[in-house]
Amino acid sequence: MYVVEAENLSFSYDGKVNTLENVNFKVKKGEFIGIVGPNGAGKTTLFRIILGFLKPTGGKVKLFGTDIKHFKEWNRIGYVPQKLNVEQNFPATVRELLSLVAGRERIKDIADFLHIDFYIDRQFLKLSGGQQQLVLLGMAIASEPELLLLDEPTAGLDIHAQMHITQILRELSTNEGKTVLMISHDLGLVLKNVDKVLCINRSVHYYGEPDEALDTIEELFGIRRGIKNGTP
Amino acid sequence: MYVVEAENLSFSYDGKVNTLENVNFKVKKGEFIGIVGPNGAGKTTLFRIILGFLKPTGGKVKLFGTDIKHFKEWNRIGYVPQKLNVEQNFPATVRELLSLVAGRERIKDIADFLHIDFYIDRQFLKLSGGQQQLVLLGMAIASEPELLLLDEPTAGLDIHAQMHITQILRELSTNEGKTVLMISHDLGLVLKNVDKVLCINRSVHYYGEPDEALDTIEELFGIRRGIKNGTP
Amino acid sequence: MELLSYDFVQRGILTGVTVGIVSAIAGVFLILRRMSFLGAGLSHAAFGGIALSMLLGVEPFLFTSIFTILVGNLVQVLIYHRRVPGDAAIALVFSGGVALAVLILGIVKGFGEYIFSYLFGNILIVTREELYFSLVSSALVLLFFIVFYKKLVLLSFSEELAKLKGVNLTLMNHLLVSVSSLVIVMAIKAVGIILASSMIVIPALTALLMGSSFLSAVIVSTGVSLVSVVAGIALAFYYDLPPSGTIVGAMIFLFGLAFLRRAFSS
Amino acid sequence: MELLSYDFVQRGILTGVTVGIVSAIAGVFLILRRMSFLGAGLSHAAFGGIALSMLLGVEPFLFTSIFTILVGNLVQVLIYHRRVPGDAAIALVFSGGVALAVLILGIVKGFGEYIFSYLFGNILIVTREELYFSLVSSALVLLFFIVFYKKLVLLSFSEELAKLKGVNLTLMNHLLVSVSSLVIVMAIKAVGIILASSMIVIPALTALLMGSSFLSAVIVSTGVSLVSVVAGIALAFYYDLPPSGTIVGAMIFLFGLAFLRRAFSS
Amino acid sequence: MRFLLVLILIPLITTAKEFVLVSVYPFYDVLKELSGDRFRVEVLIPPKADYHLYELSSKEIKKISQARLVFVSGIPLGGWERKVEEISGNRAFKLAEGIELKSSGEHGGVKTDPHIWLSPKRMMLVAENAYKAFVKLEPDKEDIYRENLRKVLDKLKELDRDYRENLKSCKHRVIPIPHPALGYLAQDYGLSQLSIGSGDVHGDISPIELSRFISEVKEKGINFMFEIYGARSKYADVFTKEYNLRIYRLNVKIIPSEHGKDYFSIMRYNLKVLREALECM
Ligand SMILES: Nc1ncnc2c1ncn2[C@@H]1O[C@H](COP(=O)(O)OP(=O)(O)OP(=O)(O)O)[C@@H](O)[C@H]1O
Ligand SMILES: Nc1ncnc2c1ncn2[C@@H]1O[C@H](COP(=O)(O)OP(=O)(O)OP(=O)(O)O)[C@@H](O)[C@H]1O
Ligand SMILES: [Mg+2]
Ligand SMILES: [Mg+2]
Ligand SMILES: [Zn+2]
Repeated sequence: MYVVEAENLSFSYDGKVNTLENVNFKVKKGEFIGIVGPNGAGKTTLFRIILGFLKPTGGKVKLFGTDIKHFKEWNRIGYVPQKLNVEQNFPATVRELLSLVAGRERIKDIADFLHIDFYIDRQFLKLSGGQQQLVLLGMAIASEPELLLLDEPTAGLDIHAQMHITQILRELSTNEGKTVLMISHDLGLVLKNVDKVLCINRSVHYYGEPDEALDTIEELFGIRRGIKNGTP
Repeated sequence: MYVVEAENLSFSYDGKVNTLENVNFKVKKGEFIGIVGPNGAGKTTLFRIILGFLKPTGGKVKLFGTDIKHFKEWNRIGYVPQKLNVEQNFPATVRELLSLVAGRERIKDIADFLHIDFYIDRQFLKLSGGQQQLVLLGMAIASEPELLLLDEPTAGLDIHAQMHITQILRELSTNEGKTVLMISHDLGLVLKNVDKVLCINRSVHYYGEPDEALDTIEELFGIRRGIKNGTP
Repeated sequence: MELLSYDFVQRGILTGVTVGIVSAIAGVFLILRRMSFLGAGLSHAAFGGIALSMLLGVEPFLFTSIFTILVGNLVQVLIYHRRVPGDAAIALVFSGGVALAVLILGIVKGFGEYIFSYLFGNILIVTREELYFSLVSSALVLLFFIVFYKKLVLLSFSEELAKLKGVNLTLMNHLLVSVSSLVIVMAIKAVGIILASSMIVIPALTALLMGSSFLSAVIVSTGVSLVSVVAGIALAFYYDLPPSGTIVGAMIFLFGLAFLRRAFSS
Repeated sequence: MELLSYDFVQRGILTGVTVGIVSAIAGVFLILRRMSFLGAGLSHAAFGGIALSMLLGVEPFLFTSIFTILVGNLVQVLIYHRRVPGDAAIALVFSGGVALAVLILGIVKGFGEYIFSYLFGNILIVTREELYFSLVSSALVLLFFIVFYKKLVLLSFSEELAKLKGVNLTLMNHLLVSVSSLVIVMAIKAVGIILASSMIVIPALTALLMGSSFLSAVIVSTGVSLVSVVAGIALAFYYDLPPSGTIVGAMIFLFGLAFLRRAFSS
Repeated sequence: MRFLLVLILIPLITTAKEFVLVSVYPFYDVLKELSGDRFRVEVLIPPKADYHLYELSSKEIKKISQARLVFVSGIPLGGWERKVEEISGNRAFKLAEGIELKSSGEHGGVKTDPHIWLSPKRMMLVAENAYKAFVKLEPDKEDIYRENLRKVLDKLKELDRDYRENLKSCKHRVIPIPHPALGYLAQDYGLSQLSIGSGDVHGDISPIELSRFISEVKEKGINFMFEIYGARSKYADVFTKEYNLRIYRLNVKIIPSEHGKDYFSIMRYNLKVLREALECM
């Protein structure tokens, strides 16, 4: 059984241009997948379909073997969005946020783990961009989900934190059997750490080992200017 | 005359902990400065002080030789913020946004230049994260400002766009004498392209040539966990 | 204060306090769900409900409660299922309710009912049934907020994340607006249609200015509301002023204090 | 349509059309400046102004205009200089205005009947002076929007970026609220206090549902408003209904159409 | 049959454009008698309408502009009556002109009590005023109007006499009513009104007036209270239960109903209710 399966998946925002077309891939339990592709390739869109926020216009997606149309156990999934609009004046502290999804012990662990312990009692909205990003990651993994979808989780993080996070994800996948899908523009980081690379630009251009990905990726970003009339 | 000068600059959000302390640096016309530092170091805060959105609690900042208290010619400065909250349903297209700050000819140039021409008539809010980032950069440079402040302008951009943008900034600074301050966590990108690196973590840890910056930077990010009781 | 010895006045104060508590709590969540004006919207929509109840000749209080809950859920359907921006959906029922009332008043010219007395509440005259209604409703509302506290906080942080943490968005959103609608109907009872939204929004805003955590915001909001209701009623008696005006006046005063405190501290 | 031959009715229609245009334009900017409810806030604040003018025994229309403009600028000061969230500032003047009115009604007993006529304006009865006031104000408002169009769009996109493009934030913000306050006062004349905000917000919301660019949103908003005012008045004549109700009803109907159109297209 | 129909229709057709308007129903019957068959009398707003808070519709505005004369209370009853005066310009006529008025409630206030029609005595003055207006409109028909006035005054005098005699010896002399509508009636017939003056319809209630109302009701050992027919009121609900007050409903707005079809019969019905409540002999 696969954790995520996309079969002939298509999607269009406006009913005219296809943002995603005929996307097929399967992810096994415990795999760490890096998703790359140029800006506007449809990566975020893909995540939002998997999470049920957008409905596919064609094909289907299965989570843990169940078609997302019928999928209910959303708490098996952790998610870090690319962008989060929190209402100004939202008063909760980091600790309060974590306590929504985890018990006291687990909060302590997470905080130590992600090095967010020294601002855990400050309000979320008063943190710097990178600090917020770490807290979101903390919330995503706090409830120990089996599948993690991370949309550019290291964007805005300093190098130390980037490496640290990537390492954590690597360990979660190898040691604890969590399945991780991570979108990133940091090719170095991706190619060095993931099990498989999914190159997307409207459709899947490459899906496999990182070693052989480089050619496709270069081609992909190289041809980017050529597809003026397409979606991206 | 310097384009940006910070003298003994300090800042505190809550009147207790200093987020910035005793920051001193000077930027000459035409220089391309990379600003690095761990998450929560105060980089964004520094920009917001320079732009007059926050008032320094100590010391002073001069822009083009004028104390920011009296500075008025804000249109000499271009800015790309780290985060931008645009009201949902904001209907303007990319072209409309650019036309607010540039004439028809200039819009065409910018669009070609930044490769945003093929979505120039779409609504800003319906673009992907990276596409929006490029448009913001376009708006920042469209009115040909003399000083550019860019807060992680390449975060969320694909590698192609990242390289492209950095190259553009390099050229703006070298050929057109624009002064550029760019915050980034991408050390490789920074060290390779800028004239000077400003390492910040509450105060200035290093300010000078990129070649010699690496030691300080590594130290800086290494000691990060040690300053628990400080601001960051 | 001989007045305090009257049953219906005692009932009024009790109603005020109860409504104060639940509206203060509901307010915090509504503001953070970007529905600050849901109170204003629903109370004005309730105006349409009252007019309708008179047109149909049914009991206004019960009918308006049901009507308001339905309208609240309509707002939610528009926002959540139809992706109409929150502001828009609220402005719509606000206008729609009033327009309905105006049209009904225009069609059935003067059915002699003093519909306007609903515009300004009358907390001093509360029947036993109304008090029981308020107490029972408030207990239910309070229970809702206690039981679902965590889910509601998560929801105010981010709907998307809440969904992934197993919160049933549809259910929770509809429960929240239903509960808020009930609170609104009670607030209308206390301070009238055009001031009902104040009870929801002003204490919560004060709390959001001061609160250093979510829980503290909820507590401060409740405190501000309670103090205002009691002080407002006392003022009204002492200076012979309309209680709805003094209660809301007290709330605004406390907001002013919180605001000055913040302005001076930074 | 014999009625059309009466002076005051002609003046009413002219007023309606003028107010329709300017409120539709102001609405787009207010919504995008996150002040959708400024209309509701200011019109309810104006209620306090009207009560005050009666207490002081001065001419209500002029006094209320000045009062509302002052309150609008107060909102702006709170939001911009004091960093109070927009919603909060607006909710505050909303509540404050009504509370003021209620208290004045309580102190000087017996104003009720005069004040109530402001709650639901009457566009069919417009004096010559009022018409001139509306025409001149509308011309000024229109001029403002035309001259500062680009700056206003930039401001709605991002205040920070606007500042850097040389927009004088303080000036522009204060001008915008002043102009909006003027529009509100005119809208109160047309459809009354509790429906004034609808004229500002509903056409603009409709336009934002449909517009594919900023300019098209402004144009659609104006169009929706014009059609609604004319159709509303016609309906009111034909079925003998209150024009305020039919005008706002028509606006809501058009919003519904736009909404259905979008719902079916995607 | 057909002949009858024509008979009924003829006056309607011939006088279709010739009519005078009165702002509210209570003055209608008196004006009708005065005008005789000279003019049709029409009432501007519906009898059940809340005349303190009303807005004019387009049809009503049209009517105003067509009427020969527009009678308003001139007090006014509500803000809308001012507008009626404005629109009708020199065709407007104030029925309360020259009649001594008092303020609403027993404890002062800025508002003038408009409920003059509830005292037959003042209604006679209203009739005389209206007579002047008709004469001014048609000086050559003065004779007819004088005759009409005499007839209507006779009827009003009889009503006045009934009120005086029937209210002469009653057990109670206090008339408690939350909305102060009976001020003129009380003044003119030796009773005293007890009300909550400002409260009720026009906004939130005054705590002191409320407590004064209740304590006086208690003090005086009154076990009844008046309310307005056709209007819902919380006071009735609360006070009946709380103090076992009996509620009597007076037809204050003179709404044609089972109480009667015209001013005179409705006023007699009101008298009957008053007698019953006040326990008059
Ligand atoms: N709400 C929307 N309505 C219409 N089109 C949209 C919307 N959101 C995104 N798009 C378009 O769909 C395409 C894919 O967008 P998506 O956000 O999935 O890209 P992405 O791969 O995540 O890019 P990035 O790396 O820049 O985040 C882009 O062309 C974008 O402009
Ligand atoms: N509005 C605020 N109120 C209080 N503290 C704040 C606020 N904004 C930021 N801070 C704190 O000030 C410090 C500096 O924040 P700043 O945003 O300048 O960091 P940064 O260097 O830009 O970090 P990043 O790389 O994560 O964007 C951080 O510790 C942050 O938590
Ligand atoms: Mg993306
Ligand atoms: Mg930053
Ligand atoms: Zn009355």
